[in-house]
Amino acid sequence: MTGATLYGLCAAVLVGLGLFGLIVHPQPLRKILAFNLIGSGVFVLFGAVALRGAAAGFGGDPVPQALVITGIVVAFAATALAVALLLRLFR
Amino acid sequence: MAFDTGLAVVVLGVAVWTIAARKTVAAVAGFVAFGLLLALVWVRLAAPDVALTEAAIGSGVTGGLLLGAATRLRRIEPSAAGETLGIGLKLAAAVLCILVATGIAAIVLLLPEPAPTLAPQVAKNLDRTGLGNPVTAVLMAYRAIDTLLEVVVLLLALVGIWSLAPDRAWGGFPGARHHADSDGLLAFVAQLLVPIGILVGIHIFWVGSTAPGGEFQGATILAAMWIFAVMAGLLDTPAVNRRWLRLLLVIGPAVFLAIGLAGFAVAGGFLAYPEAYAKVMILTIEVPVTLSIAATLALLVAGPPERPPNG
Amino acid sequence: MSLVLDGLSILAVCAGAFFFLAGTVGLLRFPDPLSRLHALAKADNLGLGLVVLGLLFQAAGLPAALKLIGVWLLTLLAGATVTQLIARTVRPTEPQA
Amino acid sequence: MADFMFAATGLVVAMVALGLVRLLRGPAAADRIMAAQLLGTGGTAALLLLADAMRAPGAVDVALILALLAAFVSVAFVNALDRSELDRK
Repeated sequence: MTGATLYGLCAAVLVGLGLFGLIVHPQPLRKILAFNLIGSGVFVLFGAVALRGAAAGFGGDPVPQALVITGIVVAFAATALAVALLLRLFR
Repeated sequence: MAFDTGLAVVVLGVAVWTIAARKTVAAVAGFVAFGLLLALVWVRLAAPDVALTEAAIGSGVTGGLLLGAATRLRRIEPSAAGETLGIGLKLAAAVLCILVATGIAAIVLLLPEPAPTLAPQVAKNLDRTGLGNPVTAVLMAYRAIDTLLEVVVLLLALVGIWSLAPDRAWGGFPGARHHADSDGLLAFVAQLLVPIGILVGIHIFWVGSTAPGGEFQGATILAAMWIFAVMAGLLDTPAVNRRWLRLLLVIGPAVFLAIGLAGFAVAGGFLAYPEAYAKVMILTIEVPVTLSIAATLALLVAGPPERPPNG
Repeated sequence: MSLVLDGLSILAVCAGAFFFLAGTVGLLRFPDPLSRLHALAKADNLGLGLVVLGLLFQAAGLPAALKLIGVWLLTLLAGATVTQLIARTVRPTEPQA
Repeated sequence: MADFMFAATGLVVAMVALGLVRLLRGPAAADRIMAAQLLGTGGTAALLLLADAMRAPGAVDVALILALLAAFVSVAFVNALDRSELDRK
């Protein structure tokens, strides 16, 4: 098994775990955490795909890597908005 | 390989904790640890740029945001705890999640050989951007429209947060005022670390054209240092109706858009750069964009205005 | 020459790893928060310091070496001051007997 | 040499993972912050070792950021505690 496959499988488990937390947890903040876990799983999956695409002297395919950077920042913006909504809801 | 397996097991263990912990604060602490370990995973995946982003945003700033929220929500924790699912529903959810995970795992195992890749195209055109870091080249040249839209998304999220302000605090100061602590310890820590942090942020931004780094990572560090200074009581958050603040927030996207539109005239397409000036134009975009992203990220963490703008 | 340097690296990194081990054991086994803090400070300063020392023997050039030292100095500064902050949160709940 | 560095990285990560037990169990909030601090330092050391093992100098910058933001997170943690103390009063 290669490193890419290993981390790809790890990503699959992360998505499953996050989804479980999202469904089962009653507290909204825990749902936000779980949702971030799903996001991380998807990003790692992208990372594994990028690693498989290593070529031309690069350690990995830079296009999916750049997409992940965009994704992390947008996920943060969504998290911040969700937290603000949550704090407003329970004030 | 043994190292990777061990790392993956630790990452999954911390992820399980984040879901299973009873206390929310403990779960958030677990999530911060998870982000840190993920940074190691990204280094192993030959993606140091992503590792920087994950360490700065995924672990650092998100951790700060969620820790603050968890402490503020502690009071309502018991009231929300009564609505747990029955055991049957939990089992059904577990089965569903195992199915999803298995599906993704199957896809991972069945990925096509040889792996499709865009790396050779990036390598072939890298010289034309004048940049040495392929990831920055993708973000600023080949997929610049994604980056432009991303900056706009950040701004929209901020508008969304500001719109949650109560009427009396409309346009006012975000968050509570932090005062310097009595013995000045926290203020001292901040005075020591914030200038170093600003230097590190500028360094990470600057090396981004040739080495891992770039405007998002640099901006995140700058934002974190600003939040640091606010927490220590060295600064107050600015009222959100200040004109200079609004200008700072939109200058990045505005310059980005202007240069993008200028691309029609000088290079025959939206966000196209004339070859000889590609690097200069990319830097012209990056500097204001970094400032705008830093301000936006910091205000996203600060939250909606809570104190009225005058007094 | 490089064999000597490698040997020195291995020695220093092993010593550093030992301090991380000691720090972790202390964090897990010591009875009260203040002594746990004491164990932590050892891992912070010596563990990382020795690892950095070991890596210095392998550094590619002066800038790389200076950067490594910079990381260590930053951790020292941050560790020393943040430790004070942590100790302050312990004090009110656990008066010194 | 790379093999040795990998082994050392693995050892440090394992130590940090053990320290996590304290992060998760507490009991005092100070214990959690301490474990977070250990995690920051250990993570920094692991990244430096990994940078050498993989010949990836970029990872040194990741270590630098981690050292900085570990302090930031610890301060945010202490700060959140102080806030909740104030709420209680």
